[in-house]
Amino acid sequence: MIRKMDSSPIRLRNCSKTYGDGTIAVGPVDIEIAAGETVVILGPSGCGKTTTLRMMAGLEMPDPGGHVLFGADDVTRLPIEKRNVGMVFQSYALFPNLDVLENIAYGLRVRGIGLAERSARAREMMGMMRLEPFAERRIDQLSGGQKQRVALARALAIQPRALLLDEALTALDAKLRDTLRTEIDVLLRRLGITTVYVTHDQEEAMSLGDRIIVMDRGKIVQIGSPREIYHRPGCRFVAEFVGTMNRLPGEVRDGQFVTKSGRIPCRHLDPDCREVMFRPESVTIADPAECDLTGRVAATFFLGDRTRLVVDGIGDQPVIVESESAGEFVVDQIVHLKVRSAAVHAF
Amino acid sequence: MIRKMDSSPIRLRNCSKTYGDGTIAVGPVDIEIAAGETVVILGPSGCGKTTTLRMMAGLEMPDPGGHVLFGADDVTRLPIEKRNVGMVFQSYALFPNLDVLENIAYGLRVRGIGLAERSARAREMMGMMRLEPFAERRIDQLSGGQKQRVALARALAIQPRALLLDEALTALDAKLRDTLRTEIDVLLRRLGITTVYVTHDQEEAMSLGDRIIVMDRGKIVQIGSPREIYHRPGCRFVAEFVGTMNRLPGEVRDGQFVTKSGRIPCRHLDPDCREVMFRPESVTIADPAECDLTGRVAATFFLGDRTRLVVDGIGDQPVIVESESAGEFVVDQIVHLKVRSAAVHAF
Amino acid sequence: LLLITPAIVVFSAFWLLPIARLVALGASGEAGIETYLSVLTNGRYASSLLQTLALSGLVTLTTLAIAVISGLFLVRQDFFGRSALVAVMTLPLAFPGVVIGLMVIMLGGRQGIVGDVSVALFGVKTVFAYNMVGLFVGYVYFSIPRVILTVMAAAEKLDIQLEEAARSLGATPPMVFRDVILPGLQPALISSGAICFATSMGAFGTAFTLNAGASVLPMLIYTEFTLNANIAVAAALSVVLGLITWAVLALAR
Amino acid sequence: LLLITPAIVVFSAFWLLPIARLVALGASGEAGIETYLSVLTNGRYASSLLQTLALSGLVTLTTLAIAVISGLFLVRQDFFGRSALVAVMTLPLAFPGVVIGLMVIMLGGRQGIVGDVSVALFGVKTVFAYNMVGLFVGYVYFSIPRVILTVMAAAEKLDIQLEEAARSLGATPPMVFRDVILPGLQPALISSGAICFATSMGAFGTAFTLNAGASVLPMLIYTEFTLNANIAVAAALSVVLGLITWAVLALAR
Repeated sequence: MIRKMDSSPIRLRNCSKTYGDGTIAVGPVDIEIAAGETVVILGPSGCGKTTTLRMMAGLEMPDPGGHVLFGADDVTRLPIEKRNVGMVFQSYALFPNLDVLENIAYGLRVRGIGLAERSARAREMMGMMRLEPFAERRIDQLSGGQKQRVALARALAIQPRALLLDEALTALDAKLRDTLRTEIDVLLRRLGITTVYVTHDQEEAMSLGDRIIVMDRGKIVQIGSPREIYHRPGCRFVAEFVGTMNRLPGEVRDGQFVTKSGRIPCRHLDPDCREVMFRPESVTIADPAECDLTGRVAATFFLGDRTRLVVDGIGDQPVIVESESAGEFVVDQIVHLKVRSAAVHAF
Repeated sequence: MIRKMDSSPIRLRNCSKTYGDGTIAVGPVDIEIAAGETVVILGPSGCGKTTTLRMMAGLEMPDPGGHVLFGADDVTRLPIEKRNVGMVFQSYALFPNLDVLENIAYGLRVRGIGLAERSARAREMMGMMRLEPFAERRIDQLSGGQKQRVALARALAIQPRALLLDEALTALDAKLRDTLRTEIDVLLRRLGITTVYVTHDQEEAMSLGDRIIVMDRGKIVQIGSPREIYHRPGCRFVAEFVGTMNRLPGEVRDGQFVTKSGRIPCRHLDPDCREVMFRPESVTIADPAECDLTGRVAATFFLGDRTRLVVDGIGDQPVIVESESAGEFVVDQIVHLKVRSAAVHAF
Repeated sequence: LLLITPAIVVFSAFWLLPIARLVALGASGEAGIETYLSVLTNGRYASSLLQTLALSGLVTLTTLAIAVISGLFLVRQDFFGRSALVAVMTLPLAFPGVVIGLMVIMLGGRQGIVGDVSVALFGVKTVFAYNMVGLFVGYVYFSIPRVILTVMAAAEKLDIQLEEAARSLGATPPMVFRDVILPGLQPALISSGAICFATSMGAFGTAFTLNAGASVLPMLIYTEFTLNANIAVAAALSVVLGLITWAVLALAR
Repeated sequence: LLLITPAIVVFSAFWLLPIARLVALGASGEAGIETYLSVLTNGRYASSLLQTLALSGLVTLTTLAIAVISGLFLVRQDFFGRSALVAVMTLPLAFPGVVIGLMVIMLGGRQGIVGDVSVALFGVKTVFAYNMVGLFVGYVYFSIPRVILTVMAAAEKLDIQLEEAARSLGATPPMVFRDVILPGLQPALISSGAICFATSMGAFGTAFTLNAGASVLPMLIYTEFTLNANIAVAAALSVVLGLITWAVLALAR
């Protein structure tokens, strides 16, 4: 019973947002989102990602000169109640005085749709979200995951032109978040609805987005697929914000990056480069003969499927290495590391 | 300025806890923790792990017949204020009417230690936890991570015989939790203090514990090192609770486990076995020729350093596979899987 | 706990004794237990009771309406002088009923401001201080500050995201008010409304200063007790007043 | 917002006018502005003011002490009949000041229970209803339910983990009470204490029923206004009473 939804492309053109006290929440941004695409806006708190989403929703008006377009319609001046968008909030924002069914049917009720039809359509949504057993439950009798599904069902029940999610999974615990993420992702793809998802959690962004828009201090710093963002970060901020990055000071000499504890062969570096970055999984434990760097294990963390080593004595900060869980390491052991040179970044 | 602390071994002997209404929170348990050891009690909410910790602390009295021993002292009848244990709570439980320094010095103040000495000792703790710049801050001006460090400093300032942490990192966000976990782990090992850490987060348990005690419904179901727990789960509950597990129904025939979509060669299985379990990383993408199982990709999640595939059409539930991020997969692609047979579990 | 139980018993006794005595007194007159019945059927008593109920109900509704509108406005709008306005609105908190009564006289009494203005404008002197209108004005003036503070506290705790969610689902501002804001304020409105009603039922200072005679119940009780020495009726009236007020407060919880 | 501003101005005028008039009236007597001074220096007025202040302060402290102890006990202990006890403790909420006055008379008046008991035990009749002790008992009886509800609400919100943390650090139960519980209840104690004080300052019904004469301020105001027709003094006393109460309420915030 899942039908494709009619959904709009979304465009922000030259949208900025300055608050009354002069704070610039979002510098002018241009964003194009195709119909049916899932885009994640990722950034630390205060980077303007939520304000950007709220401009799309109609909860914030962009500064003069900015335009919000849903397909061919300029909706800049339209308040949210006329935009027909589905929103899911971090706090779920379910109506505590209504039960599950009434919550899901609320959007149909305010549209003046009769009780019979709106109940039928709400029950259809509940079927899709596996919520049938909870129809008459009060909101405070639901678990976090159930609330999240009700919020999503309520937003989808009005057949919105776009679905906007604001940190929708942040309040859940890790294991549940993982499960729901899979569930939501599969559902949204089947519905083919334009989705904008705001989060500060880079792991979530990686796994949900067709494309990721990384924001920092009110500006867009990179737009790309999860793979691009992860493997080819466009700037230092992205490199450090997404995933774990090791930093190593040193200097370029004879096509090698020379550090105090060894040298990494790297042909592609700028001769003025004073620092390189690389990810924990770009490092392998090597033989003393072919190693680049040598250090001492300060701590080991068994992560189930991997082991994380914290290695001292290489740079100013410990180097984080992740290896398959097979090997056993002990604290104070000397280890030899080899860095995959194609995966070395410098900014 | 870090000195080893004098710390006690802890023993629970035949400790159970029944509440007034007859609910048994903890069935009789026996636990031995060596001096200086870090033990994690892991389990889902309501499994009795917090009650067990509270019996160690002296906040709950075990049922008659139970004994709590700190080294040679039977402290069963001693209230918490006489036990000299350090406790860290999930909510931090910092005194909002005192500043950071006063919070840390509180335990010394109630012991009647003079202002000069207790300030000196509190400042020493603050140095160790890198909290010097915040001495005069009010508690509500601190970030979550700073609060956590103050709570730890306050608990350690009284030089406790043991440190008890109740979901101490749960309230922090993922990235900060990771950092603090490393920091706390390194510190506790240097101090050599007996530490009991309660959590429902298996990843946290894996990375912090010398040993893990897994509890379920008031009982201890397994005690072992993180590696043992992960690689040799003692029962079905542990296998499913710790890490991700795939389940596959089928039956044993000719030393192979036969499922509807293929067969896994496994010599060690009981002939009556009707279901096997294996972890996502025990599966590799294989050539059609040497594959065990064949399925269709339902969803892919790029996790930065890995890719998670959700594969349909193998068992009743989708099979989760994790592979190195190099490969690219698309939805609906047919994949062939090989399962490492030594990593197949059955209960 | 065993030591505390007798303490509680003694304490409760001290607490309940006067009430028990009051109830007993109500049945001690010549008419015995029928005094209670007479209080409800006798024209003078019954009409005072009804008037008090009607007045208190009207005061409560008016106060709630004004408090919701201005409370929401004060919490939601941030303008210059907002906190000054809040201070002004809650100023009558500082005045007891007697003084509120004086103020009503100054406003609507024989030498009152409203009278002066109405003489100047229409040549007719408007005097309302000494009838039910005066009581109504005084009670509302007395009640608004108390209710408005509760409403403002509740309005500050309203979850803005709920309103945004309702709007995203297509609800217009009046629908948002009906479906989200009013249900959100409901507990505060019920509890402060009940207290406002209870206070109005028992307001004595204002009524006395305005010389309201026997028109409201507390005045009637006082009159019966002190001037007519009709202790049984006074007690019976007290019990009835207490029961009604108690019922309203209990219902509100 | 532009439309609302004039509405606010008109409304504030209506709101402030009676108060302004009251202040002006206080300076309108023969002595002019010195009426205010005389109110503070004249023996009769000043002693009434001091007595009212002392009585209200004592009532507030007593009420807070009783409310903290019984509020904590009621919240922390779960025993059979707990909710019944809460209902009993808050029963006086339903009675207005006049009725509380009647109750005090029944308890400590000429035919009161305490008098009867003391005659039986010691042969001496104890009558306290008509002096300051009666007022004190009445006011405390009147205030406790209001304060206890606030204290219970605050006590329910106390973070038990804070107390456990203090104990884990070695604090004995009295230290926990001093360092954790009292600071946690402090905001509720300050605000409900201020309201209790304000209510006691203005309590009229109880005082009138107990025939307290000019011993407390609201009675004095009433007497000056109605019986002595000394409007300027009544107004000046009202303003002073209002100022003190307002200051206490403002400090509490």
